[in-house]
Amino acid sequence: MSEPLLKVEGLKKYFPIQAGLITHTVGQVKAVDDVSFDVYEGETLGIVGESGCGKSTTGRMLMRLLEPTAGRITFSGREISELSNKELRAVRRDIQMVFQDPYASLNPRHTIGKILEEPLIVHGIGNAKERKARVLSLLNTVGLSDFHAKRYPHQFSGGQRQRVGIARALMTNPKLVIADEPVSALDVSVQAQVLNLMQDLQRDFKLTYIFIAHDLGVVRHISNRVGVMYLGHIVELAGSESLYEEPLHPYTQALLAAVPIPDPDFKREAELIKGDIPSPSNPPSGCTFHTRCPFKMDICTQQEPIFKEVKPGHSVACHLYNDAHHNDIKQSN
Amino acid sequence: MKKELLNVIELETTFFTDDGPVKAVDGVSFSLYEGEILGVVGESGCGKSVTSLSIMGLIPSPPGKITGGEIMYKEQDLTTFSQKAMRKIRGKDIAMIFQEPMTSLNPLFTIGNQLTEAISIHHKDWPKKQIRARAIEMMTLVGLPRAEELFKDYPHQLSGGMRQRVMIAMALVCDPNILIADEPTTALDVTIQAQILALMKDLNRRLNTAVMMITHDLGVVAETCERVVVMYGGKIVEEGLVDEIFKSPQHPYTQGLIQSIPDMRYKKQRLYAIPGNVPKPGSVVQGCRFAARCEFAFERCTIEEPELYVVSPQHKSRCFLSEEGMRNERAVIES
Amino acid sequence: MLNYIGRRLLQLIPVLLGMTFIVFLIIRAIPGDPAQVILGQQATEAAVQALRESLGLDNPWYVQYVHYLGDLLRGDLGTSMRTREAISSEIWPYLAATIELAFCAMVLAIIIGVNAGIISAWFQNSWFDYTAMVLALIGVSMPIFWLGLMFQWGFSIQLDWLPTSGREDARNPVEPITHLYLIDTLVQGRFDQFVEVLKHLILPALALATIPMAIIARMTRSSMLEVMRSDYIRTARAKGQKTFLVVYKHALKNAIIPVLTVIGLQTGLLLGGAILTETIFSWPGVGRYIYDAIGFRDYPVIQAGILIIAFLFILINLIVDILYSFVDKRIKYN
Amino acid sequence: GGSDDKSSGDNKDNNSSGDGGGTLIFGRGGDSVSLDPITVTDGESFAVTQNIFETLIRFGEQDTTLQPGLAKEWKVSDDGLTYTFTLQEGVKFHDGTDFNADAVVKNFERWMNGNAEKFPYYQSMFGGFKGEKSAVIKDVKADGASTVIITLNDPQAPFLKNLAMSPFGIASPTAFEKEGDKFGDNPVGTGPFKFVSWKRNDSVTVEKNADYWKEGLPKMDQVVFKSIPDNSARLNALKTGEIDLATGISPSDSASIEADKNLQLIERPSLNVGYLGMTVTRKPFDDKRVRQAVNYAIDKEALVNAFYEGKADIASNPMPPAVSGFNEEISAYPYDPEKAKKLLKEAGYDGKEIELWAMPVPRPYMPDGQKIAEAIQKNLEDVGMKSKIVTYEWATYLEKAAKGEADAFLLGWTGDNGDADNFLYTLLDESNIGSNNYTYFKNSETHKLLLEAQKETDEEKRNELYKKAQEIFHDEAPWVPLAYSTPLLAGKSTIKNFHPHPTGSDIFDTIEVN
Amino acid sequence: MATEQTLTEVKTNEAGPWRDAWRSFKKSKISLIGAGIVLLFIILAILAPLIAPQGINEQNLTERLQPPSADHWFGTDDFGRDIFSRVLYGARISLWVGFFSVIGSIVVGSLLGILAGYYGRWVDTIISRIFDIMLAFPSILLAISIVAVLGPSLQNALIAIAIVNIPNFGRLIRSKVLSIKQEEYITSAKAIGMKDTRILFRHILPNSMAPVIVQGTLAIATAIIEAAALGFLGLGAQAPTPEWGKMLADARVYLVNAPWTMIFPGIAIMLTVLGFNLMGDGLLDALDPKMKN
Ligand SMILES: Nc1ncnc2c1ncn2[C@@H]1O[C@H](COP(=O)(O)OP(=O)(O)OP(=O)(O)O)[C@@H](O)[C@H]1O
Ligand SMILES: Nc1ncnc2c1ncn2[C@@H]1O[C@H](COP(=O)(O)OP(=O)(O)OP(=O)(O)O)[C@@H](O)[C@H]1O
Ligand SMILES: [Mg+2]
Ligand SMILES: [Mg+2]
Repeated sequence: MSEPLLKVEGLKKYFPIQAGLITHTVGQVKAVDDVSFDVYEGETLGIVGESGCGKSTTGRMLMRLLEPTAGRITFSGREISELSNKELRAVRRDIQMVFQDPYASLNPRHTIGKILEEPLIVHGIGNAKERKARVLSLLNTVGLSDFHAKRYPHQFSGGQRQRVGIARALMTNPKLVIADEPVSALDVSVQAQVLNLMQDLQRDFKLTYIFIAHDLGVVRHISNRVGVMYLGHIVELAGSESLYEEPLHPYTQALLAAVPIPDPDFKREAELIKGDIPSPSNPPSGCTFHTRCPFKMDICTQQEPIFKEVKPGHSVACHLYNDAHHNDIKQSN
Repeated sequence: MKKELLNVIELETTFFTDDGPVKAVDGVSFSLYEGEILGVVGESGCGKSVTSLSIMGLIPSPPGKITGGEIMYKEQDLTTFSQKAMRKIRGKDIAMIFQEPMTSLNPLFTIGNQLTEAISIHHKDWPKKQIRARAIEMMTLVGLPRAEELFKDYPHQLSGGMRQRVMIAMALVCDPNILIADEPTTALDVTIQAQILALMKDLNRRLNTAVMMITHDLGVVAETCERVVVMYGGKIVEEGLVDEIFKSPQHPYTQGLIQSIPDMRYKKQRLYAIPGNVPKPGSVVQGCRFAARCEFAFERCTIEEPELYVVSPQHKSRCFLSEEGMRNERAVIES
Repeated sequence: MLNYIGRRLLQLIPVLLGMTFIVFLIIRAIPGDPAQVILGQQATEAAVQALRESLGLDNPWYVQYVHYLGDLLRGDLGTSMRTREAISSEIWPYLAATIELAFCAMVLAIIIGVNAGIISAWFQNSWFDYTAMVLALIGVSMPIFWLGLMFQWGFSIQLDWLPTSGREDARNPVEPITHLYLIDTLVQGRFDQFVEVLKHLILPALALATIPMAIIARMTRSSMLEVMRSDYIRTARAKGQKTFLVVYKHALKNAIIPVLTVIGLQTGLLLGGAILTETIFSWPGVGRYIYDAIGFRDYPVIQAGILIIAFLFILINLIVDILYSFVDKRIKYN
Repeated sequence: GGSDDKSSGDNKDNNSSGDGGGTLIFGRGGDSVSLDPITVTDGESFAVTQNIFETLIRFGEQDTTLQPGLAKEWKVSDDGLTYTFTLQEGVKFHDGTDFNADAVVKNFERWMNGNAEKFPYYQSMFGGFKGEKSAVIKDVKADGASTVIITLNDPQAPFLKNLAMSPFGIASPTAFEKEGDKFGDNPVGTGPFKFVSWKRNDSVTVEKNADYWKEGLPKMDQVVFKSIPDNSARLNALKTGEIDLATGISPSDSASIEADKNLQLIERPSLNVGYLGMTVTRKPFDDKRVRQAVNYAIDKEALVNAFYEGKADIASNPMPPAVSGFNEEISAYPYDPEKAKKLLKEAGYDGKEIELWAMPVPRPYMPDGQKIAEAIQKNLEDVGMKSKIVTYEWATYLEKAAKGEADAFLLGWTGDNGDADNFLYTLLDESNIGSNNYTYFKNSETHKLLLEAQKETDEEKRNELYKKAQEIFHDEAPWVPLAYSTPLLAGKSTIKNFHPHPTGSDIFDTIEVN
Repeated sequence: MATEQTLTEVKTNEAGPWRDAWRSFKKSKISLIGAGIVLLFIILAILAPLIAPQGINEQNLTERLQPPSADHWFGTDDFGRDIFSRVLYGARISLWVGFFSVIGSIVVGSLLGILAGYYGRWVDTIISRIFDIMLAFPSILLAISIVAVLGPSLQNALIAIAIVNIPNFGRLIRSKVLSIKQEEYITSAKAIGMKDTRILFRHILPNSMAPVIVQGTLAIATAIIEAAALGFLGLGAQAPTPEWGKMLADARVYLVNAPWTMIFPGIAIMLTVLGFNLMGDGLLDALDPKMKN
C-alpha cells in the first residue's frame, strides 16, 4: 500500500472538569482516548458511533481546531501538531471541513457569495474577478445557480445550505475533506441528494473524505473503510464490506443489530444490548464496553484491550480476539 | 376486523401567522384500530406533529386552530370539546409522548412527582399510597431499575433512554386506549432506540394500547408498525399495511422515499434522490403537491388535485396513477 | 451547597476590596475641604487647619486608605465628621427606614409584577395582556421622582387621603425598637400606629415599586411565554392537568428563575433609587443620609453609606443565587 | 436615644385643649447635628437646644438687645476686663442638679479646656482656649453660690452679645460629666423643655419642663422638631395638617398661604443681607467703575418682588437696618442701565464673559440662588456684560469663593449676634481675606475704622465709625447688596404668641395652639 | 439571461439581515409607535428654534406662573418663561445627553468587552472584576458620586452616566464575543485558515452589533431618566438650561400653585423614554430574538 495521506497515532483529547473553592481541575472528560488510523488518498474513511463518543472531537483535532492532548497527526508527511500558526493556515488550504449544522456554520450576516469567496481571500488566491468566477463555477458544481450568490443563508433550505457548505470546503481545492455528520440534519429525500453530490465531487475532484456519521446505513453507503468509535476509542476498523458483513467487536455487532431496517420481512436475530452509554468523564475500567458486553470476561474489567489487526485490513480492540493477551500482560509487567 | 378507536375525518389545522394562514394539516383522514400500531411517516414539516397535537387538543393557540374536520372518539367529536372536557380525555383516554425526552420532563420536579401527578389528575380519590404504588409498578413495567430511588431523582440525573422510559410510564399510567408517540426515538442513540422500540412493541402487545407512532424513519415503521400512513405537505399521500406499502408502494413519493434510504445490509451503487426540496409549509400549490418533484408528473397533476384512490382494500394512494383506469398506463410508464 | 456559599463569599473578597478602594478614591476626589465644612463659613483658618490635622486629612491618601481598611476590618465604619458619632451605631435607624421602604416596595412589585406577568402570558394577546404590558412599558419609562411628586399632588394634596411625607404621625410617634416601624408597632400592639405607618409607606413604596414592578411583569411574561412553549408544559397538559396548575405549578417554577435575577438586580437598584424617593417623601433613610453627607463632605458617612448599600446589593444577589439552587436542582455548584 | 418614654403610648390627644398644652409639630429643613450646643455651629441644632438650654444673657424677644437670662444682672468694670454676673436662684437642671455659680464655672471650664474641633464657636467668639494668647477669656470664678466673675485678657466690645448666643447655653455639669461625648444625645439644661427622644434625620421630641423657673411657661406639653428637608414637601405637610408650624417657607408660597384661612404667614425679623460679591482682584472687577456699573445694572426691585415675593427690603448697606450703626443716609444704587453702560465704557470693559456664581442651596437671604442668578444674568446682558452661570456644590462653592476664584458670586450672611462688627469686619475687612471676605476687598481706611470700633465701648462713637465705613463700602462697591430678607414661617392659624427671633433660633416657651 | 438575472438581484438584495430586521420591525405596531415618538422628539429638537414661540430664556416677570393658554400652551414658569418653548429645547438636551452618553459607554465598553472576551485569561479576569465592582454599586448612586467629584454640570452628568453604563456594554460585548466564538461559523472560518484578527473584525464584531444596538436604544432611555434625575437633584444641568429634570426641580415649589410647571416636563421625559423603550423592544424582536431572555 502507498503512504497514507493522513496518519493519526495515539490521538488523545482530555477536557478538564473544573470545580472547587478555588477552581481547579477535578477530573477529565476523556473525549478521545488513544485513537490511531490512516487515511489513504482517494478513499472515504467513515467514522460511526453513538453520540458523545468523540467523533467530532477527533475531526476537529485533525485540523487542529482543537489542540490534541497527545498524539501525532501527519498530513502529507508533515506533522500537523507541530506547525506554527502560519504554517497551519497554509495546511488548512488542503484540509477542509463540512459541518453538521449547515445553518450554524454559515455566518448569517454574509451573502453566500461572500462566504464562498472568503477562503480565497484568506489564502490570497486569485484577483477579484477570478475569485468571483470560481465562486460561480463552484455554485454550479454543487447544483446551485449564479443568483444564489447574492442571497443570505436563511433564504435557503437545509439541503441547499449544505451544498453551500460543501462548495465552501472545495473553494481552495483541498485534498482532504472532513465531513462531520453532513447529512444528519437533512430530510431523507434531501440526504440522498447530498450523498450523491459528495460522491460525484469525490470522483471529479479526486477528494479524500473522512465521513463522520451516526447513521450506519449512510456510512456504509459512502465509505470504503469504516471505524467504529465507543467512548473515545476506535473499537473496530475495517473495510466496510468486511465490517458490516462480519463485525467482530461485540459493540459493532450490537450497533448493527439495533439499526431498524426498512424492510418488513427482515427478522432480527441478534439480541439487543442493555444499558446506557457510560459517561466519558468516568469511563469504565479495562475495556470501556464491558458494562454492556454480552461476552464479558474477567479480563475485560481489568485490562484495556489492544487495538490490532486480527484479519488483513480488519482491526479490532477486543479481548475475544486477542489470543496473545496473556503474553501482553507478562510484557507489561 | 378490529374495532375502530379513533377516526380522523378531513382534519384541517391552520396556523394564522404574520405571513398569512398556513394550513399545516390539510384534510387528513385516517382511523386507528384497537391494539394496533399505526405508523405516520413523512419528512419534516409535513404535519405529523400538528396532526397528533390536534387530536390531543394541544395546538398552540394562538396562532393555531383546527379549521375543519372531525376527530371521532367514542362516538364524540373531540374538536367540539371544551378545554375542560378535553382535559378529562388527555392522559386518561389518549396519552402522548414526545420526541425530546430531554426537554419533555419538567426539570424542576422529581420523577416521582411528575408520575404521581399524572395519576392523581385522573384518580383524585386514590390515596397517596396507592398512587405511589401504581407509579412504581409502572416504572418497573417500562424497565426502569431501582424505581424507588429514581422516584426521588430529578430528570437531569437520568440518561436520555431512561427519561424516555419515564415518559412512556407517565403516558401509560392511567391505562389509556391510545398512545400517540411523536418521534419517540429520534433523539436517541441507535442502541437505545432499539430498546425503546422493543419496549413499546412489548407494551402494545401486553396492554393492548393502540399506538400512533409518528416517525420519519421508514426503518422504524417497518420494524414496529402494522399499518402506515405516509404524509407529504399536510396531506396523506398513501396509506396501507406496512408489508404492502414497502413491497408495492403506489405513490411516487413513497417509492422515492424508500429508494433513497441507504440500506445497511448491502451497498447500493447510487442512491435514488427525489429532486427538489421539501415544500415550504403553507405554500399554495395547484394540483398535486408532489408534482414539482415527481418523475411521473403529467399535465393533469399540475391542474387537478388527486384524491385518495383505493388500490386494494387496505391500501390507498393519492396519485392519478393509482386511479382505477390509470393502472395500466402506469405499468407502461414504469417499464 | 455550603461549599458553594463559601466559594461565593470568597469570590466576594476581591470585589469588596475593589469596592472599598473605588469608594475611597471617589470620596477623596470630591473637591472641598471637610474641615472647612464642619466649622462653617465663619471659622478661622487656624481652626480649620487644626481640625484637618486631627481628622488625619493631611496624611497621604494611601495612609488614609490603609487606616480606613484596618478600621473596616475591625467593623469600624468610621465616625461621622458632622455628628462625631460612630457611624456603625448611628446608621441603623437610617438603614432600617430604607430597608422597610425597599422591602415594601419590592413585595408590592413582586406580587403585582409577577402575577400581572403570569396572567398576561396566560392570556396572551388579550385585553389584559395589552393593558398590562402598555402600563408596564409606561412604568419602565417613568421618572420616579416625577411620579412621586404626582402621587403627592394627587393623593395627599388634592385628595388628602395619604400623608405627604415622613414615616409616622409625629403626633403619635412610634417608640422604636428595631426601627422597622411595621414590626415595632406590631410588637407593641399599637395597631393605630401600625396603620399610620402603613399609610405613610404607601405612596413612597408605590413610587419606588413602579419600575421594578414593570420590569418584573415584563420579565415574568416573556419568561412564562418561553416556558409555556416548552415541551414539558406540553407534557403536563397532555396529562390532562388543569391550566391553572400548569401555569402556577409547572410553568411558574421554571419561569421564575430569570425573574429571580431581575428581582435581585432590581432590589439593589431600588436601594440606590431610594435616594430620589427619600428626597421627595422626606423619608429618613440611608439615601438621604448619604446625599446629605455629600453636601457636608462627611467622608466617612459617604464611604460607609455607599459601601453598605453596595454590600447589601451584593448580598441580595448572593441570596438570589442561593435561592436558584433551591428552585433548580440542576444547578450544580460543585 | 431617650429612655424616658412616658410621652409615647397613650397620649393620642390632639392639641385642642383650650388653655394651650398639646403637641406642637415644628417642621424644619434639616436635622440637628448634635444637641450639645457648644459642639455645633448649625442653626438646626440651635433651634432645638435653645429650648432645652438657657444662656446667662438672652436676646430680646424679637431683637438682639441684651436681656437677663440665667443671670439676673451683670456689671462691667471700667477697663472692660471684668464682668460680674448675678445668677437666678432656685433654678434646677432637668436632671435635678442645682443651677448655681459652680455649675456655670464648670461649664466655662469645660469649654475653655476644649479645642477648636470640639467647640468651634468658643474658638471663633472668644478667640481661643485656655492658655492661648488669642484667648479673650482669662478665667471664670464663682463668688458664692450665685455670683460669677469673668475676667478677660483684652476688652471685647461684643462680649455680652457673644455670651447670649445659643452655643453658650448652660448645661448640667452632672450630665455632661457622666455622658462625656454622648452628652449630645442626651442633653440636660434648664430650659422650658426637656429632651425626650431623637430619631435621626427625622424628629427630635422635647416635652414640657414642669419645673420651669418661669411661672406659667411653657405652654405646650410637647414640641416635635420634624425635619422635612424639602421646602415644598414641608409646606405640603403643613397644608395637610401633619405639622403645625413650618420654617423655610419659600417667598413664592406666601401668596397661597395668605390665601388659606387655615394658615398664617409669620415673618421673622431680618438679620441678614444677601449680596452679589465681585472679586476685586479679578478682571474686570478690579475697576471700581465696573463694580458701580453692575450696581446700576441690576434691577433690585424686580428681583425682590419676584424672588423674595416682596418679603424683603432692597439692601443699601452690607448690614441690615436692625443692627445698630446702620447708615440710613446711604440709599441703594438706582436701577439705571444707561448709567451702567456709560460706566462700563469709561472703564474700557472689553466685553469679556464673566462667570456668575449661583448658590446651590437656598438660604433665607437667598431663597433661590439659581433663579436670582438667572435674573441678574439677564440684567447684565442688557448692559452688555455677558455672563455664564456657574455653580458648585455648596462646600466647594464656599471654598472656591474663599480662594478668590469667582468673578461675581451670590452670597449672604446672617448675623450671629446682631453686632455690626459681625457684618462689616467679618465680611469686608482685609484680615478676613481668604475666609469670609470673599471679594478680597482691601481698604486701609475701613481697616482702621473697623479695628477702632472693636475696641470702642461707647455705643455712639462706635456707630459713627461704622457709618463712615459704610460710606466707603458704598462708593467702592465691592458688593451689590441685594436684599434684607425677612425669612418666612407659616403656621396653622390657631397658633398664638409665637415670636420668631431674628437669629433663627426660636424659643417655644410662649407659643400656644388653640 | 441578463435581464432575468438583474431582476432577481434586485429582489434578493432586499433580503439582507438588516432588511429582514427592518421588515419585522415595521410589522410591530408598538415599535413603530416608539420610533414615531422618538422621531417626533428628534424633529422637535432640531426645529426647536423655529417652532418655539419664545426664546428659552426670555423672562417676563410680569407674566409669572400663568396657566396654560393660547399664548402659552404649557403655561409659564416663575420667570414668566414659556414652558412649551423650554420643553422643546429640553428635548435637545435630553436627546443629546442620552445619545452621547450611550455612545461613550458603547465605545469604551466595547473596547474593554472585546479585550476581555477575545483575549480571556488575566485580561478577562481583571476587566470582568472591574465590571463586577462597578456593577455592585446601584447606578444612580455611582453617578451621584461621580458627579460629586466632577462637579455638577450637564456635561459631567453625561460623563457620569456614560461611565456608569460602561460595564453593561462591556459585559454584553464580552458575552457576545464569548458565545459567538463558540458558533460553528467561527469554527468554520478557522477551518478555512482565517486569521484571528480577521475573524474578530469580520465575523465576531458584526454579529455582536445587533444586541448592542438594542441595548443601546434601551440605554438611551435609561440615560435620559438618569440625566433628569441628576438634574432633579441639582447635580446635572444648571440654570438656566432648560433640562427637563432641572425644570422639574425648579418647579417643585409650585407643585400646588402651578402644577403645569411640573406636569409638562415630566410628561416630556416619560414620552421620550417611552419612545426609546418601545423602539428598543421592537428592535429586540427584530434584531435579536434570541436575546430576549
Ligand atoms: N469543549 C468541551 N469541553 C468539555 N467536554 C467536551 C467538549 N467538547 C466535547 N466534549 C465532550 O467530549 C465528548 C465527545 O464529544 P464529541 O462532540 O466529540 O462527540 P460526538 O461523537 O461528535 O457526538 P455527537 O454524535 O453527539 O456529535 C462528549 O462527552 C462531550 O461532552
Ligand atoms: N406554532 C406554529 N406556528 C406556525 N406554524 C406552525 C406551528 N407549529 C407548526 N407549524 C407549521 O406546521 C407545519 C407542520 O409542522 P409539524 O410540526 O406537524 O411537522 P412534523 O411533520 O411534525 O415535522 P418534524 O418531523 O420536523 O417534527 C410546520 O412546517 C410549520 O410550518
Ligand atoms: Mg458530533
Ligand atoms: Mg414533529
